[in-house]
Amino acid sequence: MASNINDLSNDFPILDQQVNGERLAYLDNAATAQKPRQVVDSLVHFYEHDNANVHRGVHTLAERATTQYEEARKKVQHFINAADNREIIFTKGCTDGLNLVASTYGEQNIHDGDEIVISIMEHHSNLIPWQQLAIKKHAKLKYIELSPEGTLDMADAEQKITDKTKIVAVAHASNVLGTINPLKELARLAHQHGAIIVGDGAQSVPHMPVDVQDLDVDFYAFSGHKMMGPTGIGVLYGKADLLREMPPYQYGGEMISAVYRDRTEFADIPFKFEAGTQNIAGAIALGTAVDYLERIGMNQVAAKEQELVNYVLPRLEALPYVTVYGPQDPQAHTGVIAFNMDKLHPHDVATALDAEGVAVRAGHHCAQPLMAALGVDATTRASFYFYNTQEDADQLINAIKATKEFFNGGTI
Amino acid sequence: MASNINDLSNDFPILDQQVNGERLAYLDNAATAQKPRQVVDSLVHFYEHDNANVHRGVHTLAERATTQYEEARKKVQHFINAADNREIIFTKGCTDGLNLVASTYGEQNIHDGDEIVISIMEHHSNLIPWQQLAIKKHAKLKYIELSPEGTLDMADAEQKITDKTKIVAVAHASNVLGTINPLKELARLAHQHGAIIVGDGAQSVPHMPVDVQDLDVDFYAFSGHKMMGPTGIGVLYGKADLLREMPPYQYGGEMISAVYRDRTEFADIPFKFEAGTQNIAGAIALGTAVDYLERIGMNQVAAKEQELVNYVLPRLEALPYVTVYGPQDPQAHTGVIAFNMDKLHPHDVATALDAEGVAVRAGHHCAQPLMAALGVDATTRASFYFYNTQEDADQLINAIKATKEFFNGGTI
Amino acid sequence: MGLSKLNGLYREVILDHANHPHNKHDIPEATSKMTVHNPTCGDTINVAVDVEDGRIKDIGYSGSGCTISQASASMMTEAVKGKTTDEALAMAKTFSDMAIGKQHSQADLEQLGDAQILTSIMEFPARIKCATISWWALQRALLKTDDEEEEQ
Amino acid sequence: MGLSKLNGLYREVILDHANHPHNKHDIPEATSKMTVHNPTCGDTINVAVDVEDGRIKDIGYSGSGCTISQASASMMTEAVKGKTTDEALAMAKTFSDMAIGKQHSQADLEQLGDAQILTSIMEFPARIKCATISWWALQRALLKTDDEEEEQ
Ligand SMILES: Cc1ncc(COP(=O)(O)O)c(C=O)c1O
Ligand SMILES: Cc1ncc(COP(=O)(O)O)c(C=O)c1O
Repeated sequence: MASNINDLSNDFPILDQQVNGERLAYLDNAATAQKPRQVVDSLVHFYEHDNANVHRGVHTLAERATTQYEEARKKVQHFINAADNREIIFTKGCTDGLNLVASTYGEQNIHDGDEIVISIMEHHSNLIPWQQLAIKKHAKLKYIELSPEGTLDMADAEQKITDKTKIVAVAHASNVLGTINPLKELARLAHQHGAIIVGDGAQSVPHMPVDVQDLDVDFYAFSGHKMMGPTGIGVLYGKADLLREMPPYQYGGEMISAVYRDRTEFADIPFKFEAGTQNIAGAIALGTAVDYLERIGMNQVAAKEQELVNYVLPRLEALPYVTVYGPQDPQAHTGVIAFNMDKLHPHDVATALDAEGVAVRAGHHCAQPLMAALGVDATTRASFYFYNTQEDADQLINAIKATKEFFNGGTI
Repeated sequence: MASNINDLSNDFPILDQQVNGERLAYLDNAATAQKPRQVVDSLVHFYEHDNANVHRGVHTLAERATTQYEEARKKVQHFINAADNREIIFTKGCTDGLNLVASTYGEQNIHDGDEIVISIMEHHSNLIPWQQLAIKKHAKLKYIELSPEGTLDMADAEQKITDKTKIVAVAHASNVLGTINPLKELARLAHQHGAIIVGDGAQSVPHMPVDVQDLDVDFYAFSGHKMMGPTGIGVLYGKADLLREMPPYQYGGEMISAVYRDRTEFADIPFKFEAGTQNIAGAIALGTAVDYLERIGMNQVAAKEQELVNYVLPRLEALPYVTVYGPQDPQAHTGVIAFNMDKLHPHDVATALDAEGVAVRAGHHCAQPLMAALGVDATTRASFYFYNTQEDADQLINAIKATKEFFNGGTI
Repeated sequence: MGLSKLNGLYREVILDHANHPHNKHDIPEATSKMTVHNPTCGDTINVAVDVEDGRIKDIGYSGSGCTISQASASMMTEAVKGKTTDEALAMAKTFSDMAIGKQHSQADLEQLGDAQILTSIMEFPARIKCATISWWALQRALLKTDDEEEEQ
Repeated sequence: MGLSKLNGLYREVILDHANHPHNKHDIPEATSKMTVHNPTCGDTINVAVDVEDGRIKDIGYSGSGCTISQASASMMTEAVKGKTTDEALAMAKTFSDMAIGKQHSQADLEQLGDAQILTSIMEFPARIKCATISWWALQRALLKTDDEEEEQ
C-alpha cells in the first residue's frame, strides 16, 4: 500500500540493483516504465487464485475473472473520464489501438482526395498507419510542422486542417521533444472542419491528468506498459456513437452475436472490438496500475516530474557540448529529454552512459521524419518518471561529463 | 523444478482451493489452462530484474530483455520444429494470428471466384475471418462436413478441395468434438491443388507433439494461455518464403527499416509483423511454459490425457441420460468432451456442476455452425489437461449424477 | 454446500414457469417483434407484442434457452400483459436495474409480480443475463424503430 | 567498473579508423551499390564496389553512424580491397559468424586484418549490429540481383 511519492523505494525492487558495477539510474521510462510490486502481485494473485477465461463461463473462477476484467475497464474509464465503460476497448498496446482506428474508421471514411493531417513529431505508430491508409486510398497526408521553439506550429495547423480534412491524428505528448501538444484546441479545429481527431496518449496518460471528454477527442490510444502496467495490454478510447458505426477489426470468439455459415451478426461495443481471448491478467493488472497512480494522484505525478525537469534541464543545457531538442524552458518540457553531445554518436553515448549505470535510449525513437526535420540521424534520450530521484539526475549529468572525457581521452 | 507428471500438486497452487464449499475440479482447460508456479515466477523475475523495452535499447536491461525475448522465440521454434526462428511471430493469441493471415495473405491472394475451404467444426476464430474475407472478395466459402462418427469427412474434403481452392483452414484438434483432424493429409490435398493450408493449433499444441515441417502446413496459429503461458501472447508460424511476400499487418515501431514522410520500407521477418511494443514478459513466460512442457515431454502429456479419457468417457457414456458428442471411442477422443443431459439446458448443468466444485463450460463454444450441424443450441463441455486427476474425473461423474437428481427433485 | 446452494435459484415457481411456460406462442398480428441473442450461450428469444392505444393487448415469446431464461420470459409476459407501454418500460427498467444491483422501492418491485422472485439471480452473476434477456427483448420491441430487425 | 569497461570496445585502432576513415567516398563507376539501414538507430551505410574479373578493384562507402559502425566500415573496405569476390564473401561470413559467437580458425580470422579487432564487440551484444552492418552491405552488394535496390 506504500504510495508516498517521496518514498517509493520499496515498491520498485528492480531499481535497487547495480549494472556494470554501478548503481542503476533507469532513465528509459518513455520506452517502458517499471512495475510497482502491487502490479506484479496482482498478476500473481490472479494466476494463483482466479485464472479463467472470461465472459463465456458460468463457473466460479470464470465469474471472478470476468468481474475483475470488467472492473478494470471501469477503472480505466474513470481514470480518463470517459462517459461510458463501453467506450474502453482493451488492445495489445497503443500501436494496436491506432491501427484499429486506421483499419476500421479510416478504411470506411477515407476516400480519394480526402486529407489526413498528422504532425511531424509523430511516433511511427501514429504515422505509418495514416501514411499507408493515404497511399491505399489516394488521400493526401499532411504534416503540421514545428515552430522554431520546438513546439507544434499552431498557425501551420490552422493552415493544414481544412474542409478536406477527414482525420487529424496527433500525439498528446511527444516521445522526443518533451512537448505537450494543445490537443483540445486541435480537436476544436478538427471538429470545426467536420474532421475527427485521434489522440496518441502513449506519453501523456502515464504522466498527467487526462480527461477525454474535456479534450473532446474522438479516439485516444495508449499503452499499459508505459504507465506501469504489464506488457501486451493497452487501451483504445472511442466515442460510443463512432464505435457503433465502425466495422469490427478482428473476427473470432467473443465478438459475435450470432454466427451462421454465410454471415455473422456482431456483438455490441466494446466486445465487437475484442475478438478472441484478451490479455485478461494484463487488463486486471493495468487496473492495479491505475489504482496505484490514483493513490498518488496524477497532479502529484506531474508535479514530481516537473521538479526533476527543473533540476536536470538547466544542468544539461549548461554543458557547452550538449544540445537539447525541444523547448529550452523546463516549464514547457515533460520528463522526456532528447539531446546530443557534439561529435559523439548517440549510440556511443548510450553505451558509455550504460557503463556508468545510466539507462537511456539512443536512436531515432521511432520518429524518423522528426529526426529529418531536426536535421539529425539520431539522439540520446533520457526520460524520467515520478519514481526517479535527484540522485538519478546527478548520475546522468556526471556520466555525461565522464563520457565526454573518456572520448576526449580517446581523441575522438 | 518439479515436473513429475504424477506429482504436480506443488506446481499449481490455484488447483488447491474450494469453490462453493467443495474441492475445485478444474475441467475448463480448453478455455484456458492454469499456470505452473514456474511460469508465474518467470513473469515476476522479469519484472523485478530485467524489465525494459526490446530491440531499440543499448543499455543493460534492454539487452537482457531482448536476449530473453529472442530466446523465447527459439524455444517456440524448436517446440514445433520450425525450420527457422524467423518463422515464429509473436501475436496476441490464436485469434490474432488467424486474422493476420486472413488480412495479409488472404487479402493479397483471394480474388473473385476463388474458393476457401474450412471445416464445419471450426472455432469462430478460424471461421469468421475466412467468411468475411470471402464476402469481401466475392469468393466462395465451403465447409467440409462431419462423418457419422463425428470426425471430419475426408471423402467430402476431397470433393470440396479443388483447383479453385486457394486457402484451406482447419483446426488440428476440435474444441468441441475432441477429434484430431488429419492435418498432414489435408496439407497434401491442399498443396496438390495449389492451395495453402492454415492450421489452427489452439487445441493441439498444448496437448500433443506438433511438428510443423512434418505436417507441412503453411501457417499455424496457437495461443499461449491454453498451454500454460500467460494471457495476451500467442504464436503464428508461417513459412519464411510466404511471410516475406506478405504485406505487414499492423504499422508502427519496430517493424520498419526506414520511414520517410511519404513512404516506408519495412523490416525483414519476423519484425515486419511485430509492430509496436510486444507482450515481452508474456513471450518470455511462454518460453518458460514450453520448457515446462518439454521437461515433462509431450508424449507423456498426451499419454496422461489419454489415460484420463479412457477412464472418464465410458463412465459418461454409461449414464443413460447423457449424450456425448464426437467419437465414442476413447482412443479417438482428446481430453475435450462435450455432452448434454436429457432435457436439461447446458447452462443449468454448468451452474449445478459449479455448485459441486466442478468447473466446466456451457454454450456454443464459439462454434455456432457446428452446433447447428449437431442439431443443438449448446452443450456442456468438460476438458482435461495432464494435471487433472482421476479424482477430478470422479467428481465430474458424481456431480452429473447429483445434478440429475436435483432437477428431478425439482420436477424438471 | 454444493447443490443446496441452488435452491434459491431454482425455486418451485421458477421451475414451474420454465416447465409450463405462459404465453409461449407467436402473435401473427403483432405490432412489433424482436429477436435477441445471448452471445454467451447462443440462446435466442423472440418477443412479439401487440400494442393497441398505447397498451399491450397481447404478448408472446418463442425461442430456446435455459431454465432461467425461459422462466423469466414466461414471467415477463405475464407481468406486462395489459399494461401501458410506459408502464412496461418502467418495469423493464426496474428489472434490469435490479439485476445490476441498483435498489428500487418495494412498490416498483411488486409491480413485477412473479418476476420479482428472480432477484435470487443476484447471487449468480454469471446467470444474470439469462434473466434479463427477455426484458431486454421487450424493451427493444417497444422502442424499436422500423429499420431495426435484430439486436444482440 | 564504469567507463573503464569500454576500453576494449573503443581501442585506439578502432577510434583511429572512426576518426580517419579509409575509403569513405563514392565510386561513380562502381559495378554495384547497396544501401543498408540499421533500423534500431536509423544509421545508414552505402557501399559501392567496383568488381573487375571477379576481383574487388575498388571499394568505398558513405553514410553516418556510430564509432563502431564507421570504424567497421573503414576496416572492412581495407580488408577486402584487391580480394576476389569469393574471398570477400568468405571474409564477410567469418565476420558475421564471429559476431553471433561461432568459432573460426585463426587463419580465417587473420584474413580479416584490422577488422578482427572488432571481436571485442562480443561483450556488447547491443552493439554487434553496428559492427556487422557494413559487412552485410558488402555481402548484399556482391550478391545483388538487378531488381534489388535497397535492403534493410
Ligand atoms: C480451436 C480453437 N481455435 C481458436 C481459438 C481462439 O483462441 P484465442 O481465444 O486464445 O485467440 C480457440 C480457443 O478458444 C480454439 O479452441
Ligand atoms: C508517442 C508514442 N506513440 C505510440 C507509441 C507506441 O506504443 P507501443 O509500442 O506501446 O504500442 C509510443 C511508444 O513507443 C510513443 O512514445
